[in-house]
Amino acid sequence: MVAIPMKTPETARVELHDELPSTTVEELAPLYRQMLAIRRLEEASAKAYSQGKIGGFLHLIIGQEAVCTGAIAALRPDDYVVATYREHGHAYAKGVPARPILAELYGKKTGLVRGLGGSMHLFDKATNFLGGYGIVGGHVPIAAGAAFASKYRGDGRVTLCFFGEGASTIGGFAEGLSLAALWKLPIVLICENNQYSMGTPLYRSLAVEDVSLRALAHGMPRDRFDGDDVIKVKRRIAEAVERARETGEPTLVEVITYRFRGHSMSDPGLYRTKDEVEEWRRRDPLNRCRARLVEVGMDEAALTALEDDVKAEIEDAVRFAEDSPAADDYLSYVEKV
Amino acid sequence: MVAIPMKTPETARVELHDELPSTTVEELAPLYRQMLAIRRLEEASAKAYSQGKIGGFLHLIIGQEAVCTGAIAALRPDDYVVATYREHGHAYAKGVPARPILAELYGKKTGLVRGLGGSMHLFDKATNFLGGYGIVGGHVPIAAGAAFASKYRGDGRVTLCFFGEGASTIGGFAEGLSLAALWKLPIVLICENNQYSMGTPLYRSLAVEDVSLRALAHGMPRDRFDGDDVIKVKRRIAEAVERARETGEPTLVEVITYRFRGHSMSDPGLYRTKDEVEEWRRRDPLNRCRARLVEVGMDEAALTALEDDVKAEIEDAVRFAEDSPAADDYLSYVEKV
Amino acid sequence: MPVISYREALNQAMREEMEHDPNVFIMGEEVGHYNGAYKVTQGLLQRFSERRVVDTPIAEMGFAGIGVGAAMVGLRPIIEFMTFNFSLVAIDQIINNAAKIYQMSGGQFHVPIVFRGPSGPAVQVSSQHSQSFESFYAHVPGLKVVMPSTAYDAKGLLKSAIRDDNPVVFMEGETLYGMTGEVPAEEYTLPLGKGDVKRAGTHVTLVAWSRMVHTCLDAAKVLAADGIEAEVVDPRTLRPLDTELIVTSVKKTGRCVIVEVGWPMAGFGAEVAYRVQRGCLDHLDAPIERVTSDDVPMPYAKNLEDEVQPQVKDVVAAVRRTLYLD
Amino acid sequence: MPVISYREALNQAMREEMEHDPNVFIMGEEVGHYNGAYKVTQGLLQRFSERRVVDTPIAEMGFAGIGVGAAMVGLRPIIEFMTFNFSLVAIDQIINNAAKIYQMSGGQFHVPIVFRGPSGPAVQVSSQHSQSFESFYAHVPGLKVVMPSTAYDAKGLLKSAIRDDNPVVFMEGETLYGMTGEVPAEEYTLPLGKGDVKRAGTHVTLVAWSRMVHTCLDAAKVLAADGIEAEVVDPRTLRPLDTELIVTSVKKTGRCVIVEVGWPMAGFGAEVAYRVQRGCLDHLDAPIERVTSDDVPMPYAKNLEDEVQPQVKDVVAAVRRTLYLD
Ligand SMILES: Cc1ncc(C[n+]2csc(CCOP(=O)(O)OP(=O)(O)O)c2C)c(N)n1
Ligand SMILES: Cc1ncc(C[n+]2csc(CCOP(=O)(O)OP(=O)(O)O)c2C)c(N)n1
Ligand SMILES: [Mg+2]
Ligand SMILES: [Mg+2]
Repeated sequence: MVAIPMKTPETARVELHDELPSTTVEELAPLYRQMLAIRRLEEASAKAYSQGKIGGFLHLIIGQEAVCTGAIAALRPDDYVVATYREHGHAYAKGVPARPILAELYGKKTGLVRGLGGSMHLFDKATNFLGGYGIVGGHVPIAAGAAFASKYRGDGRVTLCFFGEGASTIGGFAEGLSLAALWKLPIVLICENNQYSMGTPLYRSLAVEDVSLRALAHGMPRDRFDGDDVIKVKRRIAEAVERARETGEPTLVEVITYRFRGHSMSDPGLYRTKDEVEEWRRRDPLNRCRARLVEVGMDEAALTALEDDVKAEIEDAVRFAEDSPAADDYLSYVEKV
Repeated sequence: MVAIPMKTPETARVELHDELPSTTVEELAPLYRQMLAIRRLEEASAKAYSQGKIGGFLHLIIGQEAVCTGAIAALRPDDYVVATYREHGHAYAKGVPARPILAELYGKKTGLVRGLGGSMHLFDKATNFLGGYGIVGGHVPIAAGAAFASKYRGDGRVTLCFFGEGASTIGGFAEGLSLAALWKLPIVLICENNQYSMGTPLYRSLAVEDVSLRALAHGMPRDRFDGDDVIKVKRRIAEAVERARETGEPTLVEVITYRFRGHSMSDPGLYRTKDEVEEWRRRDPLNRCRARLVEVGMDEAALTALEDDVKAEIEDAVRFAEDSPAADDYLSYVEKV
Repeated sequence: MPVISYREALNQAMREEMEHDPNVFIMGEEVGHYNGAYKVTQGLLQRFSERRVVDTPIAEMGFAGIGVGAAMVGLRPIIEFMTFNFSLVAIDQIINNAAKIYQMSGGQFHVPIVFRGPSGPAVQVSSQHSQSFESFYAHVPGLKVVMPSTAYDAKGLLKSAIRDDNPVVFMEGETLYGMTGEVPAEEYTLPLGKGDVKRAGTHVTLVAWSRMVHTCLDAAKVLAADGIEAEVVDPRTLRPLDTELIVTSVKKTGRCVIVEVGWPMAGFGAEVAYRVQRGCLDHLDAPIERVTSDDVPMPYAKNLEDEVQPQVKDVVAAVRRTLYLD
Repeated sequence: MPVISYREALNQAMREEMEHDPNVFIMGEEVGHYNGAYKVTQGLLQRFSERRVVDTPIAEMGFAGIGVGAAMVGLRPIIEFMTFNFSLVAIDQIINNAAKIYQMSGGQFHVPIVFRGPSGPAVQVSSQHSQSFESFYAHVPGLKVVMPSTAYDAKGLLKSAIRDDNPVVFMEGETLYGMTGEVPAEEYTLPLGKGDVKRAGTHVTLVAWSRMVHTCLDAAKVLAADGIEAEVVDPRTLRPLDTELIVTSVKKTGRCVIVEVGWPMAGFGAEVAYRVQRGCLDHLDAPIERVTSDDVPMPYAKNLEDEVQPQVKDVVAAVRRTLYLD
């Protein structure tokens, strides 16, 4: 009989531990500022939504800020980011200012995509933010495509692709993952496992509640950790980013997190107990980050100054959005045929 | 910190070994007869194709007969089988006579599906053969659906779903697998790994050349073995079928095999060396089966009688197909709107 | 007669059919524990249990295909797409399997399945979530396509769709769920393939389905103020299409305006126009007009979104053009 | 002028564009080592290496999406579908991403991509492999749809498609690959959106694209024997459609027959018919006729397959009906 050769997948490091990486004020303060700005930006959006100034679907990431902030902090400016419809934070962390984000949500001419995309479809060429997408899983191949282009050109860029754990059951994700592994594309696939896909907890979606296991069949490195500490996220994603940059190898990373709000503004979130939500609120990554900052030596005055600065930035963005003229052009940006 | 519960997938038994299960003439002779009939049926089709009597795509399974024959031998008549476009053997093994199969290939009125489906789309309600499908991977959810119905009704049936290793990269397969695992559907997913998807060897399709690893992320039992010996196939599939019947648990099984011919009649198969093909021809499952039959005590006279019988059966089927009237109705079987 | 919402009418249809026939079940995202993203399946999980109201992961291709397989062996699945925008990832199952198996199998296997869910633009959900794919599904032999505009039609047609032995694509109006109407307390069904005159008139025929029926009825009121009586014909089922009803109306009025919320090019309205000119070219006193959305992906901003879609004023203007009034 | 096959013309177009522009690459199943399932990419792997001629696993959704992502950041992918039948599993990428990103991003990201491959029925490949989805793609704003009928058109249009900054769906005739025609040795391109009169005539306008152009030319010969001179108009690009060319012809002839190999209902021909009646209702001396395949999934048996599809005799009969000759 002919022997059939078998490869076995590398065993991946998967540990969930409490030990936090060390950091400094210099490293942490800007990340805290970003997380806080994202939080305030989304709170301002929520308010505007209840006032009827923002329409459609509005998916907030409140509670998950450490994931996009920490992950994107591991990137160079020329690296690419691809995200879902829950992407205000990702755009902001990639460098998009609050003004055009909020103006977009208001459907204004000054919006990031001129009022054409709204909350779900932020795009910014200047910061290499390749967009927010509304079809679950459909953006994973697109992200793999950006990484393919980097490999094609040898430009040394890395692509981060964010998606929810709910996306792990759809074909688009499976195909994107499989092709990234086969062709060794410089991409990090980041599952933001906020434990719910709309009203569905993961155990009703996947036979085994560990999305990172999907990497096994592809011999792909994987990682899995909780996403409460922004520095931890940054460090762990940085490992994957470096691997992608140096060796071209992709990584599947699962970050456990939690959204404090409903799926979108129209979801009351009745499928979760108050206790559960409360418990996670006690772990609020923003509070932890602030406490950490104090620990590593930032004084209250500096913190207050930073917080005031954020407040002013978001208030300014709100004013900008309110005062901007309505979007007035939907024909210039689609090719006429 | 809240501990995040992790399940680890069951470790699956994966061994490739030479030791053959014992058998008897009573068990093996009918399986040899089936394999031989499938071989002769396909040879007759190939001949008719070269004579222009059969058109379109004709995908032969010659060399792989032990897989469908052995696997389907593990079933009860009321169990379901779902297959691809390379499915003449599966239909025959499930009990469909040679006459309507061949008449279908000829596009005759007496064909299994009245000349409407051809080689790729055999269906037979009487034997619970749920069809041959042409879109790679698209039939995997359909098979899961038949299994879903069995679970819904509690009818104790099991569904076998056959597909090629080339299908393991497409979304339809990933979704079907994932849902079967989640809902514990009584199905056995059988990957006939004939090592090529058209002209593409598996190493150019999958990062890790072991399709059965896909089961890991789903905590699904898996198996993987070579498919030369029909009794071995029967035993190993029987294990999975029993598990499905008793516990409702699905299994992913990969059977290593080889097609002697090109992908279809129009493929010269230039992507394989003569040596490679020759080596596999030496392992011809049909010859092995015959040798095994002699070993367990069938005498030459009985074998010759059996072989003559098969010859007569296929000759009769060819005559039937040739003599049958052309298909003449394409309107009665599609709903008019 | 009780007045209920379109949503409730659909809910009643499913509930009644599930009571009648133990083979009917519902499958889709959030249909059970969440009671439906648009609450159309409200209460059905409690009534029928997880066995018959099946919450799925996000895997449209997978669960649409599971529906097809289950239907082949005798169940009668109702597959809910959270919206028909997401049916694109499952369209291969609908077109290559559901629609073809009856014929491919030489008439051996029926596929009694309903694919249903909201369709068409909602409000400010932008381009990936505001699409009308009826012309895709109506193109495909082996499918039926139903698009009810009222609660009464919705209930009667959904019950017929569930009882049909072949696949039905049942597209609900995402913005009609809250609309109310009279629905008999007694059981009834409506035949697939039969249209309905929603308003009688003599000067022009308006053909529209789903939400656009209401836009046309509003336009008819505006026109009536100027003495123009529009007849509003709602085919209700696009495939098969009740061509006779439409042609009869146009023969009477001599003018035809077709109103649809989808894109203009190769929209279903083109097929209606073709059939009208085939059926009564000599009766046409003006070219057939179509009012459609603009030929763009849907923008997000509310003002632009309104500009893109057919409004009452657009219908009125089109009618006046066919009457050579402006 | 050299006479080459439609296949070779396509091959030349890709080869030349790949020589011109290092950002152009080809991706698809069996396009490289196998030289293409239909040999359209013959020799390109040897010429351009695995970096630019990329064999894929069976994962249309995945590699179509990879093409879109690569195009967003400046590459110019040519994505080959082995046949357009398999584009259904990738259609979400084409419609929800490729077609929309330019607009969704407020004009920031172009998606210069070509999706190409054979389309339409081949011979006896049965219902899942014999489909014509041009009306689907032509429906969608943000896409262009090209369907050349000759080697000359194929080369010139494919080169333009590759150079276009927005997504183009380029549907080749599965049964035209072997057909030969004159193709200049010098480089040329043809503009997208411009049709071509393939035969001049005065009594009736035949509108057809892809293989049906040849069926119409054959029918025109038969008709000419009876003194009927048919003008054969080939739009070549369905979206944007050269309406003016078609309408001008019908204004001259007063009669119009549209011939397509796809299914009748909501086929692209309905859109053509709508535009013709809008553009020249007063010039029409007879209702517009359409000749299409029958409204069924394609049967396998050769005799039935022929019966289902438009034949020369069907076109002749339709023309004679518009001339009130029978
Ligand atoms: C293909 C598809 N199916 C369904 C939906 C509707 N939908 C939008 S978001 C969502 C849940 C996604 O959950 P997850 O991936 O966990 O991301 P999260 O919202 O938690 O960030 C669903 C079902 C969709 N947008 N696309
Ligand atoms: C979605 C889809 N893409 C492409 C094809 C064309 N195609 C038909 S068979 C085949 C190869 C399949 O290989 P495998 O799954 O290994 O099965 P095998 O033919 O070896 O039995 C391909 C690419 C198809 N039928 N469907
Ligand atoms: Mg989630
Ligand atoms: Mg294979």
